[in-house]
Amino acid sequence: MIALLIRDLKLGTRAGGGFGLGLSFFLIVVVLVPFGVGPEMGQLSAIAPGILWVGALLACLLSLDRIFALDWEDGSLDLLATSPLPMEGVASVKALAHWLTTGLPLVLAAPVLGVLLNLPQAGIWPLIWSLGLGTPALSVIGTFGAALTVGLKRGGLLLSLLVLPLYVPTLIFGAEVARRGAMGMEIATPLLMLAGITCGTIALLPFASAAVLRVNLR
Amino acid sequence: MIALLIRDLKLGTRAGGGFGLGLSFFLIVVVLVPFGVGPEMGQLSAIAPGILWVGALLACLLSLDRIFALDWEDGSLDLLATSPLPMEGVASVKALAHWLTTGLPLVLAAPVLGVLLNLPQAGIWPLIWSLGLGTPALSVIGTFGAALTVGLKRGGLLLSLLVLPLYVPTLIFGAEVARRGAMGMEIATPLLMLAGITCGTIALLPFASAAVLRVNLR
Amino acid sequence: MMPDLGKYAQAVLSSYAVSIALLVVLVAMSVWRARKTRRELTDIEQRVRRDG
Amino acid sequence: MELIVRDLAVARGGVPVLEGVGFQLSAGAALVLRGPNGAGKTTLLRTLAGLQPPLAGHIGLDRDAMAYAGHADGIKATLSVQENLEFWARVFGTQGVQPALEAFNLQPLAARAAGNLSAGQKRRLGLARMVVTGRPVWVLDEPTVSLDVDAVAMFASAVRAHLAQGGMALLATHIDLGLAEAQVLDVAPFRARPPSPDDFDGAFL
Amino acid sequence: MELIVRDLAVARGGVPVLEGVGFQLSAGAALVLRGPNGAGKTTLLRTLAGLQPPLAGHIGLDRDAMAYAGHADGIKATLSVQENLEFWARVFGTQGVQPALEAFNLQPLAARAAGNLSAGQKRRLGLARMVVTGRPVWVLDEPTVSLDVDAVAMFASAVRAHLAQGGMALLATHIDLGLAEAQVLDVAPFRARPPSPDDFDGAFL
Amino acid sequence: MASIWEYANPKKFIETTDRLLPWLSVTALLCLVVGLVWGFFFTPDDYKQGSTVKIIYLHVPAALMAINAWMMMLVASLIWIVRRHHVSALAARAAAPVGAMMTVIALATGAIWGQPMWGTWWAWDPRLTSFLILFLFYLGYMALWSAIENDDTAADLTSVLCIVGSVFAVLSRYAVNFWNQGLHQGASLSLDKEENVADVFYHPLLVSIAGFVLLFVALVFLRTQTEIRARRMRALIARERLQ
Ligand code: HEM
Ligand SMILES: Nc1ncnc2c1ncn2[C@@H]1O[C@H](COP(=O)(O)OP(=O)(O)OP(=O)(O)O)[C@@H](O)[C@H]1O
Ligand SMILES: Nc1ncnc2c1ncn2[C@@H]1O[C@H](COP(=O)(O)OP(=O)(O)OP(=O)(O)O)[C@@H](O)[C@H]1O
Ligand SMILES: [Mg+2]
Ligand SMILES: [Mg+2]
Repeated sequence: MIALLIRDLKLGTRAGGGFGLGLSFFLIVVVLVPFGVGPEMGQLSAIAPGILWVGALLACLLSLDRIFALDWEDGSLDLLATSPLPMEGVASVKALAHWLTTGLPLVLAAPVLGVLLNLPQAGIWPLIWSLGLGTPALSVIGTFGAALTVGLKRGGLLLSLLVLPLYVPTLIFGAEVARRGAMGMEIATPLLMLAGITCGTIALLPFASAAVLRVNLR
Repeated sequence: MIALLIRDLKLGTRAGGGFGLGLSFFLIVVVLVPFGVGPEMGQLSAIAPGILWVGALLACLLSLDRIFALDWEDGSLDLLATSPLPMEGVASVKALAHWLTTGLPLVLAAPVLGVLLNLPQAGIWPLIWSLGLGTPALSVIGTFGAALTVGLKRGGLLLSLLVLPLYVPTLIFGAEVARRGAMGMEIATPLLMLAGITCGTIALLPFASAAVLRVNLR
Repeated sequence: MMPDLGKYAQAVLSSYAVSIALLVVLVAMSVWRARKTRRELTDIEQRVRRDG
Repeated sequence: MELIVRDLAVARGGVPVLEGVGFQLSAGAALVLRGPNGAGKTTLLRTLAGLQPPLAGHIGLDRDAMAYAGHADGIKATLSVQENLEFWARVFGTQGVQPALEAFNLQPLAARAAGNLSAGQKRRLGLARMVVTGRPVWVLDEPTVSLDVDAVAMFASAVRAHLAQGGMALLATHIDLGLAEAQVLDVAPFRARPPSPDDFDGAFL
Repeated sequence: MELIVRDLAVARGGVPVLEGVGFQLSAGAALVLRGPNGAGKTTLLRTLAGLQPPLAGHIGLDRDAMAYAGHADGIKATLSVQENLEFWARVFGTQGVQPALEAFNLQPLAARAAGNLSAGQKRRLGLARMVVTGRPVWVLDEPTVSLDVDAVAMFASAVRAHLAQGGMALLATHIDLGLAEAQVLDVAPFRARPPSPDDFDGAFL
Repeated sequence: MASIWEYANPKKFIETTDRLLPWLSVTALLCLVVGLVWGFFFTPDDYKQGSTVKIIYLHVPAALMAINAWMMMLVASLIWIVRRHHVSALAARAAAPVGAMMTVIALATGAIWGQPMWGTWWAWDPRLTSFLILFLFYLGYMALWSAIENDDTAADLTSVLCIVGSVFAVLSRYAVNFWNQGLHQGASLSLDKEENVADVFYHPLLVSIAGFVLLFVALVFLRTQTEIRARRMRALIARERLQ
């Protein structure tokens, strides 16, 4: 399992591995939004937490199809399925690797990009907390979606369509934490809900992902 | 050329052709934003034109890699290159087909989705105008990006990164038209600029796309 | 005969029109596809029986 | 009409693969390219078909006279066999796909979606496309891959019919096609010599 | 240890491909599967390796005893040869990739990025993985594709060494491997008969 | 009485539903016409909502069926996963477009109703929002079915998606509730007589709901037949290839 994690991280960070692409996409979305909605600082600062969350979510989303597709194409997935690793373990490790290469950088970059959108000072820590707690759920749910569409040609857009509705609860609670934080309100309740969702998905979804992967390998 | 257009439209609308996926993605982005920024109608209505434009742009963006990738994978692109069709023609037709299967539906769906974001009544026609004029430019620019990255494995995210900066001028003027329209202001100037960009890209970019395609086929 | 719908006539009528149109489309599509597949299946079954 | 190739050098991925290739082919004749894996047959054919520029040398015929068929067939899975062929007929401005269907015994499959064909049937569809192009010079890269014996014979007779009408054919293949009349060119002797490492220019070698 | 397969039926894409397959393989023996293209060799091997469930029948050995190598090698282009092998060694919980490197003469290439290998070298790397798994039953699908003569001999001796240690090997191949001692099973006779079209149930046939 | 699973045999299913379908469609049509005509022509205006109350005869049945269709798909998916009866997987597939269309009708009539009542076409009310999410689930479900070639694989994957999606749909419902307290009516069809709408509105509504239910059942039967035939067609074509 650790071997798989290390390999995935190595592959992610070597040339063409896609590390940083999610981050750049995040950056670009955050930069595009002011072009779209206009440059007034007051308005931007009001929507900043929401936009940051939506941007992070989209960046996450677009890197999902790499989770299994490359291993599927070169046959590694078949070999992993016949290896001693349980499929559930493979799915979990893949999700973890995805989070480490995509989610974690997003969490770290978010405060910096928050400045671009004039995010209030008070909102920075809640933003980091909410993203830090929420992005693991995004990775795990996304791994499930990637497992569903592995083997489909150009499944990318379909993957987005399948995964996005699943992202809704995470997004709502996460953005709520960030928004309340930015307004200086109390954030314990949504944060707790967010933590609950993350724990629940981490505990249960890998089983669904593994089942789906097995079906897809047949 | 017409044969190619008809074939691409047929392929796009048959099963698995991806027609409608761009539309669904647009829908999803528009739905996600309120979850992020909160449900107050006043605020939503203020950012509605911008969000609609960014959403349309992202939906366009994500369907770009289908433009050439499928033809590349099954060898059709090689065969088209050795056919009597000029490469410039192929690039233009591909862009047109992309617009018809992605851009046009977005234009038609935008007013409906505007309702979700509480877009002011006055803003509907300017929105349609700006998208109708702007999305062809998005398709043509995107075709250029797709031509650049054809043949790269999982070039999707890279493609997004390359194309997004190129989309910025279109986005600025397009969103400006929609925003001014929603506020009941005069829209002639940005609309003219938008039209200029569209005409310019349509007239010139297919040559660049064709050149890049030829290089990629070598 | 037509009931007086008052100032909301447009809303009521359009919602009836939209819904009934959508239902008709759904039913028509279903029936059309049912007919089509039934026909195609008969063709193929005949061909398969003939060719063994 | 005649295809004269003189002193052709071709490169793949920036590395010269073949050099000094020359041959001459007149109307009604076929040329079979042979050579081990990786020798450069595909590269040579792609260059002749105009998909990539030659490093050096001269190809004495317009690329508009050539029709190319590579490793991949360019078949659209969701279109039917007939629709696939008709598309290419329209692109090449010819009429009627019946002869092509007949030449490769595809009529029984004409209405089938091309994605549901077996590998060999797909290949036959890919070859039928050549008939539809109406071009005089066929450039074929391993045309008989995944064909069974009958289909190879079908292919050979299609090529013969094409030659009889004054066409030409260039084929790269590893197997025996039963085209006894064809000339054979082994590309192995034309393998490019690695340039001297002192020659620090152009390709930085 | 013994591999007993009885009355196995396998399907691909929902269509039964082979049925009634049975054989018996004891420690130290090898079985070569033969049959025309599309006969179902790949499907049979995938079923044995546990990648897909059989339609019917019995496989008398745990899938944990098997190591599978398919058409694709699962090689990561950006990792070096050594890193690729070490990864699989850790996954299978074995130590030391040196014997595997030696068996396929890969030491000179150990530090090379796997993406820069030629097709034959890649295949050798894929086969070296089998040595690394340490599993008793090798299930190999066309292992010698794109190998040259020397490499085929290398492969045959690796298989022999494995058998000598009490292992087993199941291979599907079209060529002669020089493994004279291996049993041969032609899968063509086991081809599944198409079910009667009147049987309107289960898979709708 | 034979086991209910007998109807999981495709041939038996087609025979049975062929016998039922004419009756079903006629009663469905009858109920719909009676319910809607009664509702449209012979009910008084509400003192608060005026004539817009007539929209309820479309809006509520459609909303109910939108949810129930998903429920039915969930049950069918579970049956497929546990007992692997092909017909149930195909029935789930057949129900999805019907459910999606019901969702669209509920959304459309709701939006049209909202314009005079709330002064806006759309508000991010929890009930409305969760309906929109339900619609997205329908879209994804149908897209996944049509993207996969192998029928059994598609059935397995969509079933898992349906189950996981149901869990997340419920989660979303709570999240949305937390996120925004809404404008929308509470449940008025509850068994508690006090809370119910007045009888004048109630009776035609029941007839209309019955019409929608019957229509749904009839459509699902018909479409399941179609899916069975299409499936058999693909099997026969595959069989031809086998020879
Ligand atoms: C797009 C907007 C709307 C959507 C998606 C929507 C959705 C729903 C749903 C899901 C139900 C629940 C059915 C049930 O569980 O019984 C419902 C019931 C109902 N809706 Fe709406 N609705 C919308 C707008 C409106 C508007 C604008 C009104 C009127 C002002 C309205 C009035 C009602 C009433 C009276 C019921 C019946 C309540 C009940 O019996 O439970 N709806 N709607
Ligand atoms: N995409 C590529 N990038 C770089 N080098 C390549 C590429 N494709 C092939 N080569 C190299 O170019 C050389 C010539 O390849 P080519 O495909 O022309 O050989 P071939 O004679 O057609 O072989 P085969 O009989 O296997 O088809 C080979 O040595 C190969 O390693
Ligand atoms: N993905 C697939 N979906 C549906 N049918 C398939 C699929 N792959 C293969 N088949 C069919 O299943 C049958 C068995 O294929 P299989 O790959 O097992 O053959 P094989 O004996 O390995 O052939 P080869 O010698 O070409 O490798 C073939 O008739 C083929 O048409
Ligand atoms: Mg070649
Ligand atoms: Mg095989």
